[in-house]
Amino acid sequence: MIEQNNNNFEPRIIAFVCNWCTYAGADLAGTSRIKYASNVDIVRFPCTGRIDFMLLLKAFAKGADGIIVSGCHPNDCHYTSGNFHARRRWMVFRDMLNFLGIDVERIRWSWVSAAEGAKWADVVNKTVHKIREMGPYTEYKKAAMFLEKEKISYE
Amino acid sequence: MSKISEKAAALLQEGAIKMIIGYEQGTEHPRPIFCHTPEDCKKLIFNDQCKNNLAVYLTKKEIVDNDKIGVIGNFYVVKTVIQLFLENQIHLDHFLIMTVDEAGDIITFGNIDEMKQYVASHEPPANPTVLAAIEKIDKMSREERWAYWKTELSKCIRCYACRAACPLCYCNRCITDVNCPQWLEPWSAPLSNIEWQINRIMHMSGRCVGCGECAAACPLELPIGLLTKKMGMDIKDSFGEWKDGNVLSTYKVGDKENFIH
Amino acid sequence: MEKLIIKLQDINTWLDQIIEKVPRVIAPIKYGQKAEFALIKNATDVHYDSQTTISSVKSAAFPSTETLFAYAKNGPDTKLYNVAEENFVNTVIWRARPCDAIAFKPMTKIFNSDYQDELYNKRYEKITLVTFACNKADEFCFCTSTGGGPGSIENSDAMVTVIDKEKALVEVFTEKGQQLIDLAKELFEKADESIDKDAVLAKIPQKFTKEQIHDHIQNAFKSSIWKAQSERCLGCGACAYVCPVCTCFDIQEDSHGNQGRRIRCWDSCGFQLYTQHTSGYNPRPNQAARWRQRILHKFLYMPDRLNIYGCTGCGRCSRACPVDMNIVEHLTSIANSIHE
Amino acid sequence: MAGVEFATDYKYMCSDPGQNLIKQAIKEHHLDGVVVGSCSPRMHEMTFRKVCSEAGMNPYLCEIANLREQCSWVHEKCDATTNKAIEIVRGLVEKVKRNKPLQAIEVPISKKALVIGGGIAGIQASLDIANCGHQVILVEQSPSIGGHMSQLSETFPTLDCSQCILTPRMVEVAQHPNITLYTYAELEKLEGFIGNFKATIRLKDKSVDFSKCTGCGLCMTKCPQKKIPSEFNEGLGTRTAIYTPSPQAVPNKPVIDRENCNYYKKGVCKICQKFCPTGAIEYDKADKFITEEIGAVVVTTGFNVLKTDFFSEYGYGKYKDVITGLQFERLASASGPTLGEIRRPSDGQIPKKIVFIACCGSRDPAKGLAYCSKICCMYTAKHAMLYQHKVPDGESTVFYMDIRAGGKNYEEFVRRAIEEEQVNYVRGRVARVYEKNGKLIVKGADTLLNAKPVEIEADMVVLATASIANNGAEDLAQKMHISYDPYHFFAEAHPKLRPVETNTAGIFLAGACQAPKDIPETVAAASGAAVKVVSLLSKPTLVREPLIAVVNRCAPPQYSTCVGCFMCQTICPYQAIEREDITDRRTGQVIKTIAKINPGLCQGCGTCVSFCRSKSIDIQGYSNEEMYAEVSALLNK
Repeated sequence: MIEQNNNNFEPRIIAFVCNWCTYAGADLAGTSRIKYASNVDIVRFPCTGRIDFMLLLKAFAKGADGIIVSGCHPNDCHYTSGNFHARRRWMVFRDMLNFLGIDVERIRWSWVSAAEGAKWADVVNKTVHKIREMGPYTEYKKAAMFLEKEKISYE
Repeated sequence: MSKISEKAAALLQEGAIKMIIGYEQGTEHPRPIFCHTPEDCKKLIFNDQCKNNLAVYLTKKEIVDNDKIGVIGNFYVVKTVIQLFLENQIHLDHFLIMTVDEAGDIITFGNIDEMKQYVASHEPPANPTVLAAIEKIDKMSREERWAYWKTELSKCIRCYACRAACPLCYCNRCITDVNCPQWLEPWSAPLSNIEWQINRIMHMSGRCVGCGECAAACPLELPIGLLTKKMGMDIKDSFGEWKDGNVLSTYKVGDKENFIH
Repeated sequence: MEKLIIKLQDINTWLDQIIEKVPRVIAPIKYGQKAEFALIKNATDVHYDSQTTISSVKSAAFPSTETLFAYAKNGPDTKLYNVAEENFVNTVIWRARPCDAIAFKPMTKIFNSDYQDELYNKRYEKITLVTFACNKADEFCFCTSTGGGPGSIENSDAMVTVIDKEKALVEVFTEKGQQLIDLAKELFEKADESIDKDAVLAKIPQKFTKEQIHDHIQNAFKSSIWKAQSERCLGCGACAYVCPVCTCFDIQEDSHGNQGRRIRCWDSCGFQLYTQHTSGYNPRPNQAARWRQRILHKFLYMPDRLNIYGCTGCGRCSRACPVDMNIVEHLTSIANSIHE
Repeated sequence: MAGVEFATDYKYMCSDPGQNLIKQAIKEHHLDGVVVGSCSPRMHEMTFRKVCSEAGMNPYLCEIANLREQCSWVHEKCDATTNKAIEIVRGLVEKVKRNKPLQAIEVPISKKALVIGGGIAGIQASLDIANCGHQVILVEQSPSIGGHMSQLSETFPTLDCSQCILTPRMVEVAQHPNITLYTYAELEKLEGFIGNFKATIRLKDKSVDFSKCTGCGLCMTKCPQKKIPSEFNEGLGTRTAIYTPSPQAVPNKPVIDRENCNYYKKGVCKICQKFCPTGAIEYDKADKFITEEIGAVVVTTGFNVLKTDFFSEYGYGKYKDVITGLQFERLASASGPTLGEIRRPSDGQIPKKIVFIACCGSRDPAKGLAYCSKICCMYTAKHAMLYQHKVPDGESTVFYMDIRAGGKNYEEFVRRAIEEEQVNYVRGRVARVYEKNGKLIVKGADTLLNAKPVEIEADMVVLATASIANNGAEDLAQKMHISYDPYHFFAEAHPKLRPVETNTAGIFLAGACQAPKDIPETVAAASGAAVKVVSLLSKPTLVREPLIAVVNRCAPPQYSTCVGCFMCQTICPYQAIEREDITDRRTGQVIKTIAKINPGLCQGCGTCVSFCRSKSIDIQGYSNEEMYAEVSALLNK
C-alpha cells in the first residue's frame, strides 16, 4: 500500500537476513518486546553469502522503496566466510549500481548479531525514517513497467 | 609474403598444427581468419587495428577438437588465455599461443608463465576517450546518471553480441536463458536491458581482461564498454591489480566495509 | 501515378505539415557517426546525408517487444483482454529507402502465410511509406543483386528523388501517398516527362542474380561451404535484429501474481538455443547449420514456398556484424562456387 | 490466496490439539504444503515439520511464518501490522508452493567427545560421558585440571571443603580408561560439523617428559626462581619457575614456565635438569600439534573475576589489604599461603575488623557490567562466616545492595550468617576506600537509615568482584563458530529450552563460560551437556537436514549447465565441492568435468549458489525459485 504522496508515505522495505545472526537478532527483539516500525518484511536466508544480488533488484522492480541486507559480524559467520564473500560481492555491486544511477542509499547494509535485538530494531527504524525522508522509489519501478505503455482494453 | 604468413605456413606444413586462427583484412577493419592450408596463411596480417579477441573461439566445441590449434592474437588474446586456463576452460596443450611484436616477428609462448610475464609487461594504455566518458558520468548527479543509462540502454535490442564477442562469456547456459525463476525478462525493455548489463558486469567482475570487445560488438554502439572499464577500475581500487582474476571467489578479512553500519 | 516537383526548401514545410497531422512520423535521425530511425517532432530532426540506418524500420509494424494479450486470473476463471485499438496509430515512415519499402512485402506475406497476424496487419495498414531514392551507397549495399535498386518504387506510397540543388521529383503511387500530398498541395507542381530520374541514382554494381544463388544453394545442403563461411560467426543475433525481413519471434510470459501479459519479442535463428529441444537434442547443432539455415531460408525456402525473397540487399547485417560476416562476399562466393 | 485449500486458526498450534488440527487438515484436504503462522521457526519449525511427516506429508513442504517474534511482538496493534502478517504468510505460501519434498541425509559419527576446560564443569561432563562408554578428550590450558573450584576453601551452603569433594573427581578423570587428558594444551583449530569435527590441539611444551617424571618435586625445591606470584594462590603466595599449580595438582608433575625460567630467559641455569633423578627435563622442545576426529564438543572454559585494580574508588589495587573474594578463598583455604589463617597480605597480621563489599562491578552499567554475578551474595556470607569462625573476636561488616539467596538452603545460610554469626550487614553502596594512618577507611551510606553516611575503619577489605568471561573467550568462540553475548559469555541456542546447546549443532556449553553460575548449577549443566553428547554419540548414524547445495543435471549433450570453471571451489568454506567427470557410457571417454557437491561436507550456506554465474548450483530448501517467489509475493498485491 504505497502512498505516492510524500506526506503520510509509508515505505515498503524488504530485509534480506541470514538465519544465524540477524534473523535470530530479530527474534530476540521480539522476545524482548522491543517495538519497531512495521514497514519491513524479513526474508530468511541461510547466510548472507546466499543472498543473490538479483533478488535485491527484483525487490526494487516490484516496488520496494528500501532494502536492508544484514548478517553476522565479520569473523562470526556461522559458515566461517559466507559474509566475507558476500561483502566483496556487495562492494562491486554497490559501485556498479551507483555508476548506473541506481539509488544505493536505499540499501542499508548492516551486521546484526543474534545478541543485538536492540540494534536490529534501531537499524529498521533508522532505515524506515531515512526512506520516508527520501520518498518512494519510483524510477526503478517505472522502468520495470515498460510494457504498460501498451494499452489494454479492459472491457 | 610477411614473416607472419611464412611462420604460420611453416607451422601448418610441419603438420603439428592443424589450423591457425589469426587476423585478415576485412571489409572495413581486420577480422578473424581460420587458416587450414599454407595458402590461407597468405591472408594473415597483424597491426593495431586487429582488435577481435580471438580467444572467444577457443571454448567453442565445434572449432576446438583434439587437433592442435595455433593462435596469432593480440595482447588481450594472451591475457584471456591465461584467464580461461585458470577457469579450467582450455587445455593449453591443444593450443600454440602466439602474438606479434613491434618488429612484426612472432612471439611464441611455451607455457602459462611466459604468457603471464608478457601480460605483466605489455599492458596497453587505457583508452583516454573511455576514461573521459567515465569521468563525465561520475561527475553527473545520480538522477542524471540514471537518466543517461536508461536512455542509452533502452536502445538495446538484446542481440547479445556483447555476450557472443566476450571470450569469458562461455557458459553453455547464460542466466538470460534461465526461466525458473525468470531472473531477467528475455525481451528488450529498459529495465531488463539494464539488469542484463548489471549481470554481465557482475559476472565479469574480477575476470574481465578489458579487451573492450563487448562494446565493439554492439551494433548500436551502446557505451557498455564504460561499464566493464569502470568495474575494472573499481576492482583495482578495492582489491588491487588483476592477478589470477578470481576476485569475487576469494576475500580478505580486512576488506574495506565503509558502507556497512 | 502522378509525378510532381517540389522545391528542396519546401520539403521541410511539407514534412512539418505531415508531422502536424500524423500522430507518428518515423525518420532517420543522426546517431553518432551513423543514422537510426526514430520518432521525429520537427522536420529539421531528419538526417538526410547519411548511410543506411543501423536498424531497419520493421519495428514500425513488428515491434521488438509487443503485447499479444493480457490476462487476469480470478479464482478458478481466467479472463483475456485484447490490446487496445488506440495503440495502432497512423504512421508515416519518412525517408525510407527503396530497400526499406520493399522489405514490408515479404514481411506481410510471412505474417499472413497461413494465420492472419492481426497485430502486424493493424500496424502495417496504418503505415505510409515515403521513400527517397538513393543517390549514394556504400560497399555493403547490394540491392541490385536482389531484384531491387536505388530507385526501385516497389511498395512505396510515394517516392522523393532529389534531382538537383533546387528541386526534387515526387512520385505518388497510392491513395495513402496522395493524402500526404494533399496536406500541402500548394508546394507541388506537375513534373514534365523529361526529367531523368535514373541519372541521379547511386550506381550499385550487380554482383549476382537471385537465380544464381537459388540454383547454387538448392542442392548445397551438405556443402562444406557453410562451415567455411561460418567459422568466425559468433552466433549473436545482431544480423537478424537489424534485418528488415527477419521475422522470427519468441513468445514469453510477463506474469505478476494473478495477472499478466503474453509477450512477443524478436528472436534469431543464429542463437544456439533457438532450436534446442528440451530433450537436449539440437537439430542445428553448430553455427554452420545455423548459418546455412539463414541463407537457405532467405534465398531458397522463401522463394520456393511464399514466392518472396528474404533479402532486400540493404547490407545492414554485414555492417552490424562484429566479425564482418559480409553477406555480399559470402553470397558472391556461393554464386561462383561449383554445384555440390 | 491462490492455491490455499484450507485455512484455520487456533490459539496454541504447537499444543497437541493444535498439532492434530494440522494432521487432520493434511489428511482431509490432501495438502501438499503447510504454512504455520506462529512463533519463530527457530522455535518450532522442527515440531511442525515432524507433525507434517506424521500426517504423511514430506516435512520440508512445511514453512513457518514468523508472526510472533517478528510481527505481533514488535509492532503496535494496528492494520499495518495485520497487513504485514498477511504479507509474511503470502510470501511463504508462494515459497511453499515451490518447495520440493526432501529426504534427510545420513552421515557417520566419530564416536568421541572433546571437552574444552578442566574445571568442575569439564570434569563432570568428561566423567559422565566416559562412564557411558564413550571416548573423551579433555583439554586443559593450565598445567592442572581443577579450575577455580580447586582454589576454594569451603563451599556454601554446606561448608564442606572444596578440595575434599573435588580432588577425588580429578583423580578419577586422570585414571579413567575412556578419558584422554591433555593439560597445558589449547584448541588450535576446529573444522567440520556435528558428528564429524576435526579438532587440532596444541600441546604446549612442558619442558618435562612426563613419561620419565615421577613427580618427586625435587626440581621445584632446587629452582632458583622462587619469587614468582602463584596464580593458584591469586598472587598471595609464590611459586618456582618449574612448578605444579598446587600440591593437589592433577597430573602432579611440573612444567617449566618459560617466561620466568632463568634458562629460557638468559640461557644459563639448567639446575632442575642437573638435579632431576630421572632425566625428565628436556629444554627447547617445540609445541606439538595433534588432530582428533570427534563427534561432539563440550565447552567448559569457565570464568574469571575482576581484579581489584579495576576499581578506582577502592584504590586501583594499590592497597595490599584490599583483596578479591577469590584471594580471600586462598587465605581461608587450609592449603593456602597462610594455611587457612586469615592474615593481612601487607604485614601478616590477623585483621580484627574486616569489611566485605558485594556487587563490585556487577549490576553496575556505569562500569559496563549490567548483569548480576550471582555467586557473590552467597560467598560473601560464607566469607564473613568463615572469618567469624577463624577470628571469633573479629568484627565483620558486609555492604550489600540486596541479598540474592535463591537456591536450596541459601536463604537459611545467609540468615545464619546475620543472626547466629553476628555478621554486620549494612545495606548500601561503598563510595570510597582509602588509607588513613595504617587503617583502611570504608566510606559508604546506609540506605536503610535513609542514606545516613557510615564510615568504618577496617584492617582488611574484601571485594566481591564481578565474574567475567575469560579473556580469549571471543577468539575461542570464533574458532568454533558459536555465538557469544556482549560480555563475551557464550550464547545458548535458546535461553529456556536449549540452555546447554549452542547455535552450532554438536557444540554444547556447561558452567560459567555461559554466564555466572555456582557449583550445583555448573555440575547440573555439565551433566545435561553430557547427556546431549551421549545421546548424539549413541546414534548409529547422524541424520542431517538435507538443506544443501546441488549441481543441476540436464539432458545430454549438456549433462549439466555447469561449465566447470570451479571458481566455486575457492568459495566453499567446507571444501565440499569436488570434480566429477561425465564419461561416455560406451567409450568411457570424458565428455566434460563438472562440479559435484559432497552432501556429507556441505553445510548449506549457499554462498556458491549466488556466486554461480550460470545458476548451475541451487540449494535445497532455499532454492532460487523459492526465494524469488517469496520476495515477489511479499510485494505483489
